Amino acid sequence: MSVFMDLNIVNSHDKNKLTSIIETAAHLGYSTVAINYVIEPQKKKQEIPKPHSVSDIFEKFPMVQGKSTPIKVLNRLTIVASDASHFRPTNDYKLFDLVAVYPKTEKLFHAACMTFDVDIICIAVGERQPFHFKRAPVNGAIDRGVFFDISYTAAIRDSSMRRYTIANATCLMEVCKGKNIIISSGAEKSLEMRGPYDIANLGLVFGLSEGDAKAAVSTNCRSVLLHGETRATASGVVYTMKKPHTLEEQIEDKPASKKAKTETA
Amino acid sequence: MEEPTTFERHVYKNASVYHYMKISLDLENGKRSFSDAQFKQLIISALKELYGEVGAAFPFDLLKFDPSSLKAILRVYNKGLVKLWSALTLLGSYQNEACAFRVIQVSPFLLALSGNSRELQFGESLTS
Amino acid sequence: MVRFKSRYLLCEVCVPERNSLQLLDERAIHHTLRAAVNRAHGDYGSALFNIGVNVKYLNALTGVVFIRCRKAHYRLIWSALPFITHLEDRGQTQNVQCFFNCIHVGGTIKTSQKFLAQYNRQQLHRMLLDCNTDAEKQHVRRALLSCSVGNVKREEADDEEGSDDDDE
Amino acid sequence: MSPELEKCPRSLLVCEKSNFMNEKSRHDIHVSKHSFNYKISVLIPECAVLPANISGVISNFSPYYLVRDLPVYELLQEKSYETVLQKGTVYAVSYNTKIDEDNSIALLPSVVTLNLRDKTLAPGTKRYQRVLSGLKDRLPLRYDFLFTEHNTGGDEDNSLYNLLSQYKPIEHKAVLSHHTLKNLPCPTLYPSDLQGTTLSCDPHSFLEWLGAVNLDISCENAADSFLSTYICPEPKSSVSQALLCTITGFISPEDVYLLLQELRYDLKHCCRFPERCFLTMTKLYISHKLFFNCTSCAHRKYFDEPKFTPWLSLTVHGFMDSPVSWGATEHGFLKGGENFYNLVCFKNQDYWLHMATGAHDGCPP
Repeated sequence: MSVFMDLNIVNSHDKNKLTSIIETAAHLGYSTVAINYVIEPQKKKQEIPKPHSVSDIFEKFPMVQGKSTPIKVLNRLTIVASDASHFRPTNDYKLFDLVAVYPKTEKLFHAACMTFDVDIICIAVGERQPFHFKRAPVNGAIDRGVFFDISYTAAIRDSSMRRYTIANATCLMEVCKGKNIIISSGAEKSLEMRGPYDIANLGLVFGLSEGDAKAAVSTNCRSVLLHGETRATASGVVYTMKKPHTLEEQIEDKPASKKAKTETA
Repeated sequence: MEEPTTFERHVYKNASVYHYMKISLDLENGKRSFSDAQFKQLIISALKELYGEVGAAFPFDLLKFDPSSLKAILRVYNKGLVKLWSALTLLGSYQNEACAFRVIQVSPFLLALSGNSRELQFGESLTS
Repeated sequence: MVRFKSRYLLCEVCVPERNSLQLLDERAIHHTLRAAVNRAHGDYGSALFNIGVNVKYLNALTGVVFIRCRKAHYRLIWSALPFITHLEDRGQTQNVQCFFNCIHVGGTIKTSQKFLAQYNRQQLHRMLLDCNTDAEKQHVRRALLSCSVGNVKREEADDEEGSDDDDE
Repeated sequence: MSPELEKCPRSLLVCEKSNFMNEKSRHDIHVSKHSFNYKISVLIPECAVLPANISGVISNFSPYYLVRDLPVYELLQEKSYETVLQKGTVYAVSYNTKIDEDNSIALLPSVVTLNLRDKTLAPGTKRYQRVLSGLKDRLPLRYDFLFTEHNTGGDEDNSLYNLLSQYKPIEHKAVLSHHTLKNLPCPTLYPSDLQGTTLSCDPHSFLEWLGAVNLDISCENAADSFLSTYICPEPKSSVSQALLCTITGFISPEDVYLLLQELRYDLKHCCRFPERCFLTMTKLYISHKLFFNCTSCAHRKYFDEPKFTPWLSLTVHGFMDSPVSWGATEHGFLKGGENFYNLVCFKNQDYWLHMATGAHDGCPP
């Protein structure tokens, strides 16, 4: 049981576009979203961008539909790697809550599953997966708590990409048996977002079981966040205080409990 | 008058033949006019794209359609629920205009669609 | 390497004139199948077609094809076969009418092969009845003997050892 | 073809038939145990206006309160526990939490359900202290709550309201709306044939029809219609008018019971017992029996008209996000979160009860 999350909303320089997507996400019932910064070192030498501070996007975060809490926004970095040199974990990576890699070759896929310090491995959705998934690396990734990300926007945009998405996802499911999958949108506009229950249902088309499909938009995403936090806090040795967010709550709480005591006395 | 009836209890598991869906259609350029037949045809075309002629032949009913809000209630055989739902999910455009089906509620009981407690909202004016 | 359970569909391509069988090649069959699956089952069908379906064997003389597909999807592929009416290549309909008659579904290529041998023998027996001249009869008899009982027996023995070796 | 795509969520429907007068009848238990009710819908065939006694009962429904950002431990303070909770007339449920995503909290008479795990607590025990301090210091849970109290007459009974007054609860009243339907095709029901083998239609068809009436869905279709093939189940007849009345809010089971009683009397009797007392359910039984001896008829009832209704129906929808449905039976939310029951009351005091819950829920009692 966990809140619904969409860990892939494509970053845009157009702030209005971004806010409208995040507002839609909140309206559809997602409690957490991640803005995805994609860099492709292959195409051009790209600096690792500095993520926006999420508080710049909204003065007041939109409330999640049917809840009393505002939506939580995270930053995610995705590196499209076609060569081993493309993935260099530097301090720049640490500015992001989540780090993902999209390996283009079998060798890199193996490395990503077994060694790379990442939270998410992306699966091809707009083209045929150029290699077969093998059990050893996939199991390795599962053991390390790394998750595979399937984004569904390509499947909404175009018929042939839809075939690739379904085919690649089905292939992956046959190997990973539905474990460690997250389904995210990869949306670039708000009409490409779909509700969490819709995605849980779509998971069945990708070959997931009902429970695994719902986990792919909820509990598995939470595991990814925890993995991201442990990566940031030196393999989880210091993991007692969750986030400043909880601290605030505790501080807020104190006067209330005092008040309560005085009243009951 | 009939005699008072005797106690009887029956448990039906998965005996409902249908599932019911409450949906609405969002379009990029706001609302446009749809007839109920066009609306149903749009859903059939979504089914046909994803599941081919076999999928398009699967019967479902457009029980209710409100052209002003583009909201509708569908009835579908249990077996076709996942397919119909996923076809709605993956429909991305209508006549080159981006669109999205939003699924509001799904239930094996039509009666359940008339009482959605998630619709219970209190206006901000009441809360201040 | 991950191994998957497969199903082999043994089909007979039936054409109005036997000599048009010469036009068959594996690519044409593959395209025809792909188009039929796409028509019947849409993008979902095409996606499943793209994984694991291939034409394993084609005999352009008898019009027999082996289609291999994943066990999980074979019903979907199979159900599209009856809708094939023409050979297609790269989306273009060729002027060859045909239909696919699925004669056997097997779990291994061996069982399908065994079935095919028996099936062909049956066909020879049927042809024997239709023969008009002695020369023809002789010809068919010789063919029948060449796929002799001994050969088939040996194949059967092989088969039992190696049955269902495709399982993971 | 692709069997994994042809599965669908499980559904569960329990049907009972009995008679209100039957001593073993459990309708009162069923009603009283369905604690968190969101909406009531009443359908009375052959009735055009809402009977005054019904609207009277509805306007007397207890108000309910919305309190924002309430720490959970406040509900478990020893004082509130003893003064309010143990009396068992308070119902509280966390508002704006989703059962499949968040922890939801429902406060039942005498049982507190936290995150779907039952903890029966008694003040003073170590366990109680532990839970209380846990909720206070270690896990400062705060939720928006809806709560309602069954008003038993006395003034100080609003004590939960008083206790929580510092959190400024806002009072709400249940909203009533009703309208008359004309020329309604209507299935014929026979009390003895619950399963619909010969005389009536089967329960699923009946509930479907009732849903169609509630949602204003036309059933004038043919089997070959393009849009919809939905038709009214057979055997059917047409009623010239019917009253559909809905009440939304947070309604306590006691109020539902009062309404049910009122509807039954309207259905059964053409007189009104002046000193009817609805305070407790046991008393109801007494008033019931007294009723039989009463012969004076002071009221004109809607069914005095020649075409009186042979039945009426009462549907009660629970909160989809309530962690329990009946009593402490777990309720989950897979896709639809259905959690409702429907009572069909017949003139001879027979009734049918249909209870539906969601895909992974416990069976109704």
